[in-house]
Amino acid sequence: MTDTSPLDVTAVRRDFPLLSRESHGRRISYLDTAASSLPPHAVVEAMDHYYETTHANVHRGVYETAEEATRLFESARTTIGRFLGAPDPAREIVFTRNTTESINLLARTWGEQHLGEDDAVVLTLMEHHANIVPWQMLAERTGVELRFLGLDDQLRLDLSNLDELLDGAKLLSVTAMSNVLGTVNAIGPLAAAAHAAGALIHVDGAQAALHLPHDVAALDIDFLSLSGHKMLGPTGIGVLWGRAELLADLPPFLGGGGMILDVRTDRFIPADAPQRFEAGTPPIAEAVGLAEAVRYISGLGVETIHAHESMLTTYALDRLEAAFGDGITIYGPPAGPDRGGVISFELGDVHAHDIAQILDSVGVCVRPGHHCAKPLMRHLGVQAAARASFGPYSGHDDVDALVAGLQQATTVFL
Amino acid sequence: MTDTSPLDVTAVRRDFPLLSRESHGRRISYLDTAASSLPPHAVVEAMDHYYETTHANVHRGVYETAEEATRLFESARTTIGRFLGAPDPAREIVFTRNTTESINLLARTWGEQHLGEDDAVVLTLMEHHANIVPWQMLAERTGVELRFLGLDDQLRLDLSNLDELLDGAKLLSVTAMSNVLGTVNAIGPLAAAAHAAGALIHVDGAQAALHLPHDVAALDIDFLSLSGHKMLGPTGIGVLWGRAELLADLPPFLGGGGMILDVRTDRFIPADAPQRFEAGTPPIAEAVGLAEAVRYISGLGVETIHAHESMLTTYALDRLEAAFGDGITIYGPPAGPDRGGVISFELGDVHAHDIAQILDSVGVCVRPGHHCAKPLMRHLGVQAAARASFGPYSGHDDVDALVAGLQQATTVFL
Amino acid sequence: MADLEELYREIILDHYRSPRNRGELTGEAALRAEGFNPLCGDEILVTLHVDDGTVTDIKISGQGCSISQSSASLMSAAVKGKPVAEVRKTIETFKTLMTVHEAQLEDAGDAPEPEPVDLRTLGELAALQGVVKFPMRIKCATLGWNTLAQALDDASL
Amino acid sequence: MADLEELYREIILDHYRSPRNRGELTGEAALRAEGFNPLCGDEILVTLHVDDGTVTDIKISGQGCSISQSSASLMSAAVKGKPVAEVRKTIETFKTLMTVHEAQLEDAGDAPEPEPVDLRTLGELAALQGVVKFPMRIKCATLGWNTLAQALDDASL
Ligand SMILES: Cc1ncc(COP(=O)(O)O)c(C=O)c1O
Ligand SMILES: Cc1ncc(COP(=O)(O)O)c(C=O)c1O
Repeated sequence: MTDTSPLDVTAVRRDFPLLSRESHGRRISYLDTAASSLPPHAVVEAMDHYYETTHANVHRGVYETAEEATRLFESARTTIGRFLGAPDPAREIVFTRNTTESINLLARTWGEQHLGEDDAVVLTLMEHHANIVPWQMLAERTGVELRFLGLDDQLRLDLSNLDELLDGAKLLSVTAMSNVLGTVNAIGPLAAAAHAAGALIHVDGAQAALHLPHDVAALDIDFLSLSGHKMLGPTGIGVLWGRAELLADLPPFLGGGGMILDVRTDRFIPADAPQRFEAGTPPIAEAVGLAEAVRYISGLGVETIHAHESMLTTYALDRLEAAFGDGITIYGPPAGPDRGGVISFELGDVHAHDIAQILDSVGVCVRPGHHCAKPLMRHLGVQAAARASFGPYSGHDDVDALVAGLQQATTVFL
Repeated sequence: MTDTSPLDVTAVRRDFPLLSRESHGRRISYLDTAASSLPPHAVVEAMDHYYETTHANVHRGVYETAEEATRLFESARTTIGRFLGAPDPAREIVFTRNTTESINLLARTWGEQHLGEDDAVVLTLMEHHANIVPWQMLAERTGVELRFLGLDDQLRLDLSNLDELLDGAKLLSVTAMSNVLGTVNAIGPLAAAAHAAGALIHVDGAQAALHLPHDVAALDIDFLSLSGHKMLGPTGIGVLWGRAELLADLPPFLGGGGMILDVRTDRFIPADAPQRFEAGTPPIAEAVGLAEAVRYISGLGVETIHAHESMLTTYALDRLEAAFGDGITIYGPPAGPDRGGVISFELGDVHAHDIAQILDSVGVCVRPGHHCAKPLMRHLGVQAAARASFGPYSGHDDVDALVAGLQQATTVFL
Repeated sequence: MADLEELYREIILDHYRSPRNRGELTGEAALRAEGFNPLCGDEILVTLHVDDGTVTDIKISGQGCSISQSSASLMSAAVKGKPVAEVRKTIETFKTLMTVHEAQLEDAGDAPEPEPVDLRTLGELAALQGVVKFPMRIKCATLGWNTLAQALDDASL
Repeated sequence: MADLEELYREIILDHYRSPRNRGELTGEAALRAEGFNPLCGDEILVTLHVDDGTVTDIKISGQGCSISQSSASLMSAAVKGKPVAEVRKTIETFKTLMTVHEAQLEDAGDAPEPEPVDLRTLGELAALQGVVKFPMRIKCATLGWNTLAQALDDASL
């Protein structure tokens, strides 16, 4: 019944202190990785070590700890860039607060520079609000048209009118993986289509970063956004990767120290990328933590994590189907390589909020709601869904606890 | 010689692990608090505890850890708000990345809404780039005029033409303490003058937060910006405080999850303040750490820290004067209650960079350069100055090490 | 699990399964307000008739969890036929019951405690007191109430 | 302290105290470029005359630390009177010496090592090799060189 996984989940779990806590007297089943992943001890320790032996503001100090802090911060850029397959990390990795800020940065700089009334941006119906609202705000300012790629009945992107939508568009901005459906989008072909139409492509990698191999060069994409806290890293840090020649041409985003070459009372001269986009003291400890997270992920192997989660997803879909049959509605494509470890569902008349509450009482952590994807929810005709999502520390026992908890929920609401 | 301090520095130092490391075989003398303060162990531990027992994304989960995380995050808002004397922390404290982002937020929202070609913003010649460049960027977009309050010959604000500059201005944006001169500005009277002229006042509190008592209500100010890493807290977090009724009227800053009430493909409805300004997953662990930093500061007492640093500043000014006489030029007002613990200087022909390098070799950490205040540096006619700055963990021995190191620098460059 | 049973009392499940006063009053005379819980997506529409200072009819529509739905249903039953002044008081009483604990959510705990609520004045509504042990659900429970207050405010009642 | 003595060699201090080729060449024929180190505020102005493919004169002005000033002074002495092609080569050699270590600053260390530089080809410039132990100072040492390269680039030389 429990297929052998390529990951030794018991060993992996030992690296995640939070998993040894109890909740309501039960072992915790953390099934909310799509909202935020847990950090392994090594990540927390790397930040502690930084704070307690090295902390200093970067870039301007010549004393020993300031030099070390700068080296750690800049080598985090390299480590993360390499992880993403970036050709030139030192010039291409911009540190932000989160994916949301990365996309706002892109919309405010590249968007304001290139997109006017006669232009269009293509999004999809499965985007997170982070990849919708910044473009709507841009549209309010510049009049750029927003177009939405639809979904087919297996809840994959409907590519039948892609070329039509791309006609006259300057950007395709699409998630690598849906945080509601688990749908994994084939980025390579989308990038090729965008480029063929003369558009650039931005990939929202927030949801995919921990689970799917990335190689920005091989995928031939132009921009990529990430959040540290969704890839075993700390809160307070995100990444915007952009091709060096594209970043080099962008105007500044926020103004302040660190992003300038010179300031006079009547003007300023901005610095080069990526510093141009990093105004003020950056998230230094967080960069150190994120680099450690990336090393941890690489240690397990992204492919291995993906294989593990695929297997778990198949197991979960089977068990839910077997236990609830027509009583459960699961939103997303069938199990398979383009199905990530995110399972959103409705269970009969039990509202998602109540499901989550009842699961909580048995130590199972799932998230109810619209998952910041209201246009998708409207498309699905659901107001709120419960969502279970996996990480490398998730196991068959978590799925079993989920199913048992749901059985209990149906009895409360019989 | 060593006046008795209200702080037991030896005991305080025990709380700061970094101070027990050596640098080049010497005890470290950390004199760069104005760039970034060190975090006490309690701050690091609070974040560790959060990550290892409680971490979850906030606001949307109903399971136990998500509830706890939300409570910790929101109670951090309250703790920080109370520390600042904010009447309504839950609605008035916006979490940002740093002071720089706070000021950009203000310029982008309040500034774009209220400031046009016929309006003016009053800054001062002692501002940090963080309080200049965002206004220059706004001026580029809206044509608002920027005016600069000058300095008198003791390097305090020259208030003789304040009313003239405020005439027709809508905002006075001023630092509570100069990060170069140590000048402490009397905010109360500035706020009164701004309000009398029909302008609002924003205070850049980055430099003052750790050292000077704040009470936004008593000072009667409108907006205040802070950075966590300059007040014994973590990197990656800052605060914008604004009066509730002012924040309530502002348009959104960045778009994404968490800052909306509803999103459709063709429009979105923003949430209320402060959530409206917090797009995406916020710096959760950092908020927890910053709340702990604020508790630590309150434990020592801001007044006590200020008294300690004042005493140390007087001692340092005396010793530097005695050791180098005319050979040293110190930029800033004489010792006194409006002189904070920041000492910038030039030492004969020895360039600031060389001074810092030589001090490093004896474990003394100072910062050379323009300190992100180029308009001020031009006014002073200096290209780079060395800066020593104090925190609650700084002691007479640090000043002694500084003076000894400087003596050595003069022999190298004899 | 004991807390959970406190939350999902039979009377709450009953109002969830068979909501009272379900529907929408239309026409010029109807007061209306819409409420939203952005965190979970709950939506509610409260419509009511006020004649001679009395809530003569009230209808609830929208979607939401058992707590928001049953709380709105219980509310509709509690206020129908009551004078506006009394309705206002009930709203206040109910919100006080909830706010005590909402305040705890945002606070380290040194704020002054509000007056305790006499549960006997609440009738069936007292069934909702189990919610206070679940701070994240308080916004569910108060959604209908805030929306009703909004409708009255908009009509300056 | 041993490292520090390596950094502040006598020859460096000498060029700092008495910079060679100090000043500014004016007039149409002069090539010029300005350099900046945003981190510490160092500024440099390099002006030069190139006649018949040879750097016939060069002057340096600006402000900066002992390393940026002495490096520019040493550079001016090293390139004056030399053919542009040779100057280009010296610039490359010097930058390679520095970049080895600049790369270490940005890197975990698994990048390919550049070719080692034969110090004997550098003459007096070799005095600057102590800088490489101080990664934050490398940008000081290369400022003048990058600015000279910029001036040549701008003139397509
Ligand atoms: C007075 C003042 N304002 C603003 C800042 C900017 O702070 P941050 O880099 O944390 O945004 C600083 C820090 O150097 C400062 O001293
Ligand atoms: C696909 C996707 N994009 C963007 C985001 C936003 O991430 P953050 O809140 O870290 O900015 C999320 C997180 O929920 C997501 O799942």
